[in-house]
Amino acid sequence: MIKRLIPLLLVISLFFILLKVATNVAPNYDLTGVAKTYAEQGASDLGAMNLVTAIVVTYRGLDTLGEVTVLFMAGTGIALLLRRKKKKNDSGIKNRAASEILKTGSKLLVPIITMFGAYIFINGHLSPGGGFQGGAAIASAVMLMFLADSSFKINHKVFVLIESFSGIFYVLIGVLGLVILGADNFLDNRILPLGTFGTILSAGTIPLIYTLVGLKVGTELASILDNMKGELE
Amino acid sequence: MVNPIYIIAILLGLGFLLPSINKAGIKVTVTIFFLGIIAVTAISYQWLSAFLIDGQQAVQIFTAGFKPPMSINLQMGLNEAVLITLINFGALLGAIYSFKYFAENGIQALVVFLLFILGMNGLVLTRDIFNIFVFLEITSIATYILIGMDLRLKSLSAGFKYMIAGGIASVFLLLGIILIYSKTGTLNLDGMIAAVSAAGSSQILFVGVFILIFSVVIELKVFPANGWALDVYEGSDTGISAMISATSATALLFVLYKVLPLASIDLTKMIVIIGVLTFVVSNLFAIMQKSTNRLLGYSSIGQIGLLVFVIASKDILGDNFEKIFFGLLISHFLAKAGLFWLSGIVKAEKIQDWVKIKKHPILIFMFGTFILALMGFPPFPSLAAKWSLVMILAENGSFLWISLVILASILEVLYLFRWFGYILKLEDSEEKVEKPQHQLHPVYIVTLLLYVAGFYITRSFDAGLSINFIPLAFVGILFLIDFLPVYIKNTLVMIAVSYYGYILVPGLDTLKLIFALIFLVGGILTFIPGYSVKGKRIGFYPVAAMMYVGLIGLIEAETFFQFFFAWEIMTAGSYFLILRGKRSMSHALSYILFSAGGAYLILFGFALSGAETGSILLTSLSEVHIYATMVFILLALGFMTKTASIGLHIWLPGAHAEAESDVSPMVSAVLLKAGVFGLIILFIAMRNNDVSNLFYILGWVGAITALLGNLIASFQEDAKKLLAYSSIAQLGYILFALAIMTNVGWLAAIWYSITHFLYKALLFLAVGAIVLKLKTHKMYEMGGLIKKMPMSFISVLIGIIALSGVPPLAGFGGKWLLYNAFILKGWYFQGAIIAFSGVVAFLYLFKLIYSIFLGPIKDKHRKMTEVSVWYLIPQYLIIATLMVLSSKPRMILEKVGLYFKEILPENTVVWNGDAASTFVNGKLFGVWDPFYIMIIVCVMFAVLLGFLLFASRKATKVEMFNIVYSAERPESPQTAHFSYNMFSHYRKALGFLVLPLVTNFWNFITDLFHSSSDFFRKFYNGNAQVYIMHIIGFVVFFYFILNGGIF
Amino acid sequence: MNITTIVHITGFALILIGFWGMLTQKNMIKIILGLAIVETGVQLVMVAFGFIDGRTAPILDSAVELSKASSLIVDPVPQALVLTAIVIGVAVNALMLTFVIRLYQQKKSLSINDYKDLKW
Amino acid sequence: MELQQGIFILMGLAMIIAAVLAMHVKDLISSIIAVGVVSLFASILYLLMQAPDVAMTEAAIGAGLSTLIFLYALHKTKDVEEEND
Repeated sequence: MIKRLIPLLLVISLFFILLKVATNVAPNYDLTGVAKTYAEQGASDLGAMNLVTAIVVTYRGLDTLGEVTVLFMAGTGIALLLRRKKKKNDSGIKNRAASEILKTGSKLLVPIITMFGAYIFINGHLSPGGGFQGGAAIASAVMLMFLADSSFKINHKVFVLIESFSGIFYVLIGVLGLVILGADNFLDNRILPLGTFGTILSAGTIPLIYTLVGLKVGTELASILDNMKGELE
Repeated sequence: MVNPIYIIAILLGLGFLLPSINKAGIKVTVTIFFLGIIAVTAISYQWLSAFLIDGQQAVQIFTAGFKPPMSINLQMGLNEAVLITLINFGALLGAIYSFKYFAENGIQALVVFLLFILGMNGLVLTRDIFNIFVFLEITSIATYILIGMDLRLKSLSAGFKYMIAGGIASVFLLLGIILIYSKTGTLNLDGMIAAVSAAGSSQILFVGVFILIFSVVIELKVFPANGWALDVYEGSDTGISAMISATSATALLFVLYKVLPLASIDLTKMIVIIGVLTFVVSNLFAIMQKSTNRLLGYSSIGQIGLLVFVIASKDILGDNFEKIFFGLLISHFLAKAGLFWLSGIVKAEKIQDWVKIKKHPILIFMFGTFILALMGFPPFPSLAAKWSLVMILAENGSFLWISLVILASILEVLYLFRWFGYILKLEDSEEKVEKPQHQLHPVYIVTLLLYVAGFYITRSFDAGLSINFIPLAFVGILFLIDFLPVYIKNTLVMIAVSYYGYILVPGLDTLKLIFALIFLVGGILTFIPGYSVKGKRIGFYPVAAMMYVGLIGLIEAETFFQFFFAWEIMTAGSYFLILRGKRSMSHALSYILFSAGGAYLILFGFALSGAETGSILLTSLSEVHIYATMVFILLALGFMTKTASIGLHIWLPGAHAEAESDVSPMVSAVLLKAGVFGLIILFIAMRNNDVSNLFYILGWVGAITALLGNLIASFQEDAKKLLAYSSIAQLGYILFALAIMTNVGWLAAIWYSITHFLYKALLFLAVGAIVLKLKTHKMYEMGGLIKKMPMSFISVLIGIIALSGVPPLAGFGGKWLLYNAFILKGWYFQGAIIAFSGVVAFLYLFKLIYSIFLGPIKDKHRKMTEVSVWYLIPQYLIIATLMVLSSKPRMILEKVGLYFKEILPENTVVWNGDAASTFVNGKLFGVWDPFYIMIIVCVMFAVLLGFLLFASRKATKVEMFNIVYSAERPESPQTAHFSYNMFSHYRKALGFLVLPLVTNFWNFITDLFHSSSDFFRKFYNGNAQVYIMHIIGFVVFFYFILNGGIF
Repeated sequence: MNITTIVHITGFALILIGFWGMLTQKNMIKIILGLAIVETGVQLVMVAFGFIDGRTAPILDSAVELSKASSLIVDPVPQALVLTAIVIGVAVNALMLTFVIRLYQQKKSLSINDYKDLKW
Repeated sequence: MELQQGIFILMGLAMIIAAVLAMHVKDLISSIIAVGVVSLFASILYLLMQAPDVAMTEAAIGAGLSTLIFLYALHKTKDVEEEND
């Protein structure tokens, strides 16, 4: 019982801390601070309809670059920690073959989901969603392939190349801002024309970056899944 | 200037690139990897030099073309430049060191390491709170992977614990960020700080700031929420531990520095407490630690605790903050990285196993450098930093913090020097140390950097009155030429000491001249026996020279800082010197503990004085009034640890007795005078303060020291211990004489200082040489050596005559002056004790000469010959000096008397020819004419000796076998020796006085620390879940304290 | 009760439940699950801080008049932050799980009590 | 307005119950699913709180991928035993 008592005490103490927050929060009625600036200027500054995207990709682009890095590094780390035996034949004999329906269904679905993912990240500046959500959709397409065909293997070389180059291009686009616009313009989306507000080819580099992010996140998540699924060394 | 954004771009770009160019071959990838790190190091260095040399102003770098708060901004100022240069260069060295570890784990390891560097650079540069979160995650995740990637159970479980702790810290951080954002509407740190301080009291902000700061504090691995961190240090590959301890801790400390302005005063105070607590507790727990890497972990956490304390005290430290912070940080950074790397090279799991580097002087040298740098010995940056820290804390009256910092520092000294002792003194191990070059190079570089940084940072603290670094450079050269044979180095050292004396002496006043001569002449005399040593005597000359450099530095010092600097150099040098003895491990440790303790007391005393008068000159001690008593007690205690007054003496006998034969005179005849010198400076400065009661007490302490020292000396069976206790007693006389505070008293003290130097050097040289020859310290294993070693006999004879204070030799003059002094002062009781202890001294002096030289000779010593001529030369030089001084003391004493006349006009000595006289109220009180005494005594001696020889011409020799045991063999052979337990009957009468009360007291203290360390560290029970409890408990506990209750 | 508070309470409850799980469950996977719940709770709280009742998502489509945007939309900043936090959280959890997998491989146990080799 | 609050409270309660279940059921698979459910509800709450971007992310990554990764990990810590005997 004593073993439960300390955790209980700690959780109760935490409860009081959080209670203090809960009882003191007044609901917002207006935008303040930087949010207000974003709401007022975001559209004209960056030409993105989706303000969250504008913030994520441009205003706080450095964060997103970091976020991509985190995911990339987690993928690298997982691959490193779960490195597999090279010799063992991963024929997947043990696994049951998936049902015919699933196979056919996935063959149909995979391209659609992939397309959907691509749609999400290309339209990131116009509608909800973006690189991460689109990437996740692509990864789920890959996941479906795993389910449908247990012997399915992702082509690591291609994946690594996509991952690498989307990342490098992302950094390069950022650096282009420095080169073209000046020292304070890392990741500035305005190195491309902002275009017509509300169209696909608008908001400068945002669609481009989100496409790169989408590809990168998609391949990374897929690799993580693949590594988690694979056999251990 | 290259935009710092490129640091991020280069590291990230290369990180993304490396996996895809796997095909190009390992060489290409590795080249790119290193080029990348070199490039970012170069960029950061370019900024650093711009700030330092070209006076560049701090710049803000915005991203995305918008100004904050809309976008994230980076800041590049001097602090940032220093830190990222340090981090990137450290990471470069770390990459070289860990290269093999990375290579085993493939290209991904290189990628992760690049991103690890990226994370740390980002943490330092960014000025956006959420960006800090992102970079923190990058750094942490990279660290997790680097820890776990070798797949050992240890590293995996350590990594897992780290991840849990990191996970909790990051949810707290997020919560904190959003709470503050909700009230301030910005994520930009500067905007946030401005808004928070403008916002007034808000419950949400209160909780938000608290949680935010505590999440950073948890990441900094403070006590008690740091069990996981210790496991990480222990379980990880050493290369990675080095990076965690050095580079990422640096980045995290700077994060704390950046977010701390958000905190309220109370919260800041709390961080101060947590920092100090961490420093103390980690060092306490470390003293029972045997596992190398865990010990280093404790030490790291302790150091980080100290740095947290410094950061949180920023407002108090004011302008000196940067110097203190960087001084401590750079020392910790370089030394800890070096130690972890060394640990990886040595591959010794337990600290005792480090003995295998015994045969590798370079490794020992580097190890010594690192631990000295950690503890804040000169010439390393930490010394100046700690110094300044204590000075400023004293100004603010934060005495509790000073005491705790000092306590923790002493604990640090305990375990680090004990470790060092193990290396040099434990049984040799058969194991060999492989020395992989690529791993050693980084260690060489950090060693070198420590000295360079030490030079510049110390210089920056001591601007104007610059410390004389030339002698120290000479010590450095001695280390470099240590491969030369002894006679070259010996000659070189003697020339150097003489030359230095030649430069130094002309500018000195009488007092300094006397001590300079003791130190310099003592140096030359005690180096002469060195010629008798064959081979290289690795390590001897640099450390001996170091001690003398310190001693001379004391003479040269004009400010507190210079004095303390020299004092610490002397302490370190003498410690290494003492440690060279065969069985000196524990004695050297207790020596350094007392010395370090004493040094910290001196530091504390100086700090108090500086706090009151605002001056750092040694002479300003005279202006202290409010703190006078405290300052006096602290300084006197500090100096008395060196003079080994009773209660603080237990280090001395072992240290002096177990030292090498020619080291004993160095430490006994010469080194102890440093304490006397300090006391004199203190007494001169504070004579007019209201501390006369304290002088009275010190007089008693001196008298009792004299009595007990002599008594214990009489009961010794070990010849060198006997001399060592005798030194304690003699220093008791000096303390007593000084405390009298009259002109004649001080004459006595100076005279004792000079003559004790001479005869104790003489005796230690003579006895040391015999001990070396006979290979035993025990007097009952000697005897009858008069015929084998007549020259030594004469030395010892003269030595004991001089020491005993019988006419005509110098000791008599000392007694005459001393007796005059205490009688004139009216200290009859103490005087009686002094007089009585003079009588006691005869006991051991008699025993010394009798049991070594007289009586039957031991069978195995029949073929013994005279000791090495290199020991005899200094002895006879000393004898000659003694003779001259004994007959013509006026040469010195008159000048000394005049010099002190201004300071202490009371009871002066008047000289008339060679004769000295004292007066009371104009009436003649006592007269001493050494020259006539000398002549008379010599004549008497010649007559008596002639008569004795004549009378005993028919005496038979007593042989070993003249003693018959009637076929019985004595159980312990020593009982059969005539001088064994010679004074047992006196022991019955006075034995109660020599009960080891003091020893027991100090043993009790030691045990107390050890057992509490062992008991409380069980708190870290290795269970990750318990660590979670610690973390949450830590947060809620401090929250409720800050909040003043639950609601 | 307004919606912000409701979501806050939900979030805080999740945080407490998650911590409770982390403190009491011995299974390492469950501890990670606990952490995931805490993270979800924190993310909920974050988004709720940006929520303004009666306003629309921060997407400036035809439904939102550009000039009055600041009075029509909810705060986009917490949403952007949470977006990042979610991805990072999942990345960390995945990495933690790989540690657990590797630990399990060595000791054949998922109990956190079995990994106490390093201590004191 | 009452209705909206009711929905929020209901969702919140459901999440709390799912979370408690996740921590208290013995079976790890159910536990993982329960956490997935918490995430799923969270994503609905996000949607209701006018945060469609977050909602999508939470649904795809928090609820979907994350759950799957947990399941894979669980799978690994079960059948390794059989493989490496």
